[in-house]
Amino acid sequence: MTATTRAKTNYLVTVLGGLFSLLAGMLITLRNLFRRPVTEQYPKSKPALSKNFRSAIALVRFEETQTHDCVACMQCVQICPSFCIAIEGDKPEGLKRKRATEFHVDYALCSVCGLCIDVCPTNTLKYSRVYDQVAYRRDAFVYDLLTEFRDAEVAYLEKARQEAAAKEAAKQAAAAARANKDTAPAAANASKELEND
Amino acid sequence: MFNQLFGNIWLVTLASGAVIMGFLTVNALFLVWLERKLSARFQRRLGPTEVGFAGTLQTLADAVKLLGKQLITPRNADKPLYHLAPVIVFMPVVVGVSLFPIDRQLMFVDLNVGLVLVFAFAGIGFIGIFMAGWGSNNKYALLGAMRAVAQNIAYEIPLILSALSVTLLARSMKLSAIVEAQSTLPYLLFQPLGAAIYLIGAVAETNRAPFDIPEAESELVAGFHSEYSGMRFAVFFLAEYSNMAIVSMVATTLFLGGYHGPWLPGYVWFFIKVYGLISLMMWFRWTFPRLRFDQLMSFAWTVLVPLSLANLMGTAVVLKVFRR
Amino acid sequence: MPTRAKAGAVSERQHSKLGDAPLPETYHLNMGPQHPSMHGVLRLVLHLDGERILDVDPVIGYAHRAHEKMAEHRNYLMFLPNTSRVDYLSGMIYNLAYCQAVEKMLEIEVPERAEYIRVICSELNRISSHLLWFGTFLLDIGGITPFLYAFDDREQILEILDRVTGSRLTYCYGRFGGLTEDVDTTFLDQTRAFVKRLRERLPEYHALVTGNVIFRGRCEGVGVIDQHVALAYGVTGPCLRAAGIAFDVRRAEPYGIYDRFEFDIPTEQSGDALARYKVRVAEIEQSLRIIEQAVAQIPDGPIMPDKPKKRFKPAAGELYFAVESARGQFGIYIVSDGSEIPFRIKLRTPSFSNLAAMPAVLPQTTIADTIAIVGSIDVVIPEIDR
Amino acid sequence: MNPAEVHPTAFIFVGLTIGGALLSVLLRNILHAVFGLGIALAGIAGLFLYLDSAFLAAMQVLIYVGGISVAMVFAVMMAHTLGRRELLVGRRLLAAIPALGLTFTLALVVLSSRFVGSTGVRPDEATVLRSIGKQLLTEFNVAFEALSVVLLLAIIGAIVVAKERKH
Amino acid sequence: MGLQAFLATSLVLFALGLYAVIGRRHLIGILIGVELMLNAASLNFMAFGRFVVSDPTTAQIIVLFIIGLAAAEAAIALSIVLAIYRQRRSIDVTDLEQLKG
Repeated sequence: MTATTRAKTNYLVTVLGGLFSLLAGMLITLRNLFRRPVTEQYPKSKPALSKNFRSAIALVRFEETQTHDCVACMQCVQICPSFCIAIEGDKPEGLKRKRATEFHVDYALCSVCGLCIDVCPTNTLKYSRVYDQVAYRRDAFVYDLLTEFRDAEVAYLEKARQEAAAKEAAKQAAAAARANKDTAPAAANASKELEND
Repeated sequence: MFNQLFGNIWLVTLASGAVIMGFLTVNALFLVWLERKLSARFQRRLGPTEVGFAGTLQTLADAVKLLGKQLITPRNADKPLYHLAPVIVFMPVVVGVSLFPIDRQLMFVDLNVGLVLVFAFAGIGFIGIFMAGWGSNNKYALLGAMRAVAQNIAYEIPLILSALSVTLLARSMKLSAIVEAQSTLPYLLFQPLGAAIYLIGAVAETNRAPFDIPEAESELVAGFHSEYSGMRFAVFFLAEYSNMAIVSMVATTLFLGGYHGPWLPGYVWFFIKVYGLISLMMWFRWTFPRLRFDQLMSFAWTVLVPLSLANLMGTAVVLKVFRR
Repeated sequence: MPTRAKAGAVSERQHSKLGDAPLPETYHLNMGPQHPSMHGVLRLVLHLDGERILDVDPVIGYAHRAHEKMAEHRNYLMFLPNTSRVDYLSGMIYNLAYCQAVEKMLEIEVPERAEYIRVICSELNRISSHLLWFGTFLLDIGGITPFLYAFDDREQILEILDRVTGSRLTYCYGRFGGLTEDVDTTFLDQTRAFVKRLRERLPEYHALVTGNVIFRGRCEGVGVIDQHVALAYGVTGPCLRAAGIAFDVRRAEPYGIYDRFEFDIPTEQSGDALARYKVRVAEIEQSLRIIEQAVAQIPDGPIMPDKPKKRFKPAAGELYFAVESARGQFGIYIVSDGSEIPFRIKLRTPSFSNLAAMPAVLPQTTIADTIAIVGSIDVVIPEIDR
Repeated sequence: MNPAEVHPTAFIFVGLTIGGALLSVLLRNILHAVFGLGIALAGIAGLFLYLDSAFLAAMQVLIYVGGISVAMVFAVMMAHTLGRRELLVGRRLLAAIPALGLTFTLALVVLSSRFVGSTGVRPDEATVLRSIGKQLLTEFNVAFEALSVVLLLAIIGAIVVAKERKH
Repeated sequence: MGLQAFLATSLVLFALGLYAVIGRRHLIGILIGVELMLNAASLNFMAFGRFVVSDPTTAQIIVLFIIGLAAAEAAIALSIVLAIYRQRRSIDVTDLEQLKG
């Protein structure tokens, strides 16, 4: 084969090979033309959020107390890399443990790293399922996490106070019993009944 | 012939001009919708679905939106050129459409040299593109314009050469005569190479992917129409889609037998063929990457021009030998 | 030569009369920071003669967020979410790399199961990064459809990872010593299904893109970063391997449990855009291999040590730890002064060095080539700016 | 219609031609001047239509408007000089005198001449086209071939002259 | 509209072309003038072919030749313009005095 004829065949091979590669590509797109679209029509069909979906944090509502268990230990506030949590806590009247009185999260700042959830000693933090929040103002993303707990919190505190009071009463009764050995069994029973409630 | 046309019925001519404008507008609206739908399906999406049935009115809504947009003129633009450019781009398209035999009796102007005139008017559009690029006083626009002109000069040659081999077969440059000559078999069967060259050249002439380098959005932002907004931009868009229709009409007339076809009326066949070709061009666009400028030029000069010349000469020789 | 001198004089006179800038033959073109194909906010100041590039000046810093400075003002744990935002396309790898660096510093033992999950997630993340690159690269050179196909596949990865980590892009999955969440059998099944699916899709990509004559024309011989240039500029990752140097941190200095898996380091010799493309696509296949092995071998067990360290004061000292990210060698250099807060964290990001090689390869190419070259190098601007 | 007359709408194109020519001669910006020339050439193409030759009109548009004007625009761009300076007054006068003189003289000639219109049956356009083709290859063959040689030489010459010398 | 009108048009065109050729200092401006003059001639030929002779073939062939020659002339002239510009950075005829002698 001479150089010129080889050049000619190479030219033809290039042109025809190129043409073939183009047709192969067109075949692929054609095949996809008849496949089902993969898009989700968002507002019409909402996505199923994954089980671990991370979003703004929320407080867990515990079964037995019907309220959260934030004790305002401030650990999450300290660990938050985005400084988006603001908590105020106070010892409610008649109680020894602190309770959160204000719990604000600025979701606009949050980076959903989950460190606050990791460090929470009472496991009262979880991810919420918010995924489509939009607003014109940034302060719309500042969530007050305690709003939905206000009523339950009052009830819980009332109950806790009673419990504490009863405990206190039982304690005093026990102390009295220790002082007065005769009445001891009755007082011990009374305190046990209270604890079982 | 032209005297009679203008002498007797020049009002009719104006009226048919209006008809053509109307057709082009509807055509562009339809084609934009078609392109969106087709591209979506090629990419396994749905495309527009909201406005009108299956999103058919989406482009109309977009056009209305464009009407309300601010018209921006760059401060240091060459104003006469900048403002004239959309008009110059669009004007030849209107004339171009009038030359095609849509059905046996349906044709606005039937000239003996219709084919030459089609290509002649196609050439004017590039001046408009150039004016747009130069007038915008924007480097991206200017680069786009330079590319457009160089590209169109390069691709016009194989385009015309492949069309010439058809005129050799039909022995006429009258578009109606060319169509009539294909009443039994379309010239596609006699001129497969010519048809292929024409198709490639046509895609390049309309600046469509993979030859869309004058407006390559990943390189030149939007090329020559970077600085146009609102309705001025819409006119460029209209011209682009109308140009697609025109080159498809030429291809239909030259290679696919125009309005000829069984059972259905002629104009239906004509439009089936035209829109089929346009869909093919859209298929190209949504499959291929873009060529580089120098590759584009060397492809024209080293592949298409020699091939089309060989095709033309081969056609002439064969005709000389086999047809007395 | 007297004639030439005279001609020069004419031109001098001409310009003083016209009041023009010096010869308007060449000009500058600002490509970016806002440009359709500059990834992120890269700005290239091109010095052009027509469409030919004479010189290029990459300008960076438009997405600077001071990650390294932030690290000096918070404790080690608080820097975790920053890591995945340095390179948001392979955030998992970065996030885990930081965890591994701190683990190495504190000598924390990571449970077996966590190590395997880390490998699976890192490799999935690498594939998703490469798929996104594949799509955008094709988009840069004009192919729109492959972009959407690649995104369809990438979506599968994001869904798998979202189910476990809860995020789609900026994962904060690693913790010092392990991970936040354990995986379940569904995750393993999904991963297996994905491996199978992508293996079926790759031939389609090859037919649509790799073989395409236009694509090859755009990439072949374009933007050659040869071995010398690559080594001189510290280019790593696929760009280096495309130049024929089989350097991969996973092999060179194995970290985690990468020494347990069989995989090849794909290399090409030509160092052009096509070679980089081929290397990346081959890496997708190798990552699939690794995932397959890891999914088959994954043991049961805990994913965190019994007592995870949350507050600690590492001993004063320094440490460099490198991993292979999707773009190349990602190194973390930590200096501790013995306090809770790192004295300095320096991130050695691959894109920075890879981009630095651009002025060496861009001159004498065209604008269209620039796009192909920048695309093929695969830079992530926030990673450069940090 | 009187065969010796064409429809008055032709004056539109006369206006276009003269207007375009004026623009191309008087505008200072050379690029605008080239576009003026384009208008004038398009106007002439229109006049050709009225003179019963759609073929030449098409050729005019194809070669002049689509080819030569574009090439000129390209040359202007590559040479980068838009001629911002005024024409010298002396030079203008110098130009106007012969131009006006010529116009005047020729106008006299035209007005004083009497042309005899043809009375025979005018061939239709298709026939003319056919005979153009025939005559180009018979009577005018030498000129035709010479023109093709000239064009070829022009192409080669243009390439040689315009080619950038690599230093 | 008759022959005289066409001749007048062509005359004006020719005069404008001449004015440009003499008056312009820009090489491309001069080329524009030449093109105008050539077109004036074409128009004349066409007008005579239409109104005076019975067979317009010859006139049209000559116009074809004019168009062809104009194309060749434009190609050469423009390449010369570019070559001159490359050498001298100017395409103003008054700057080209060195061409003398």
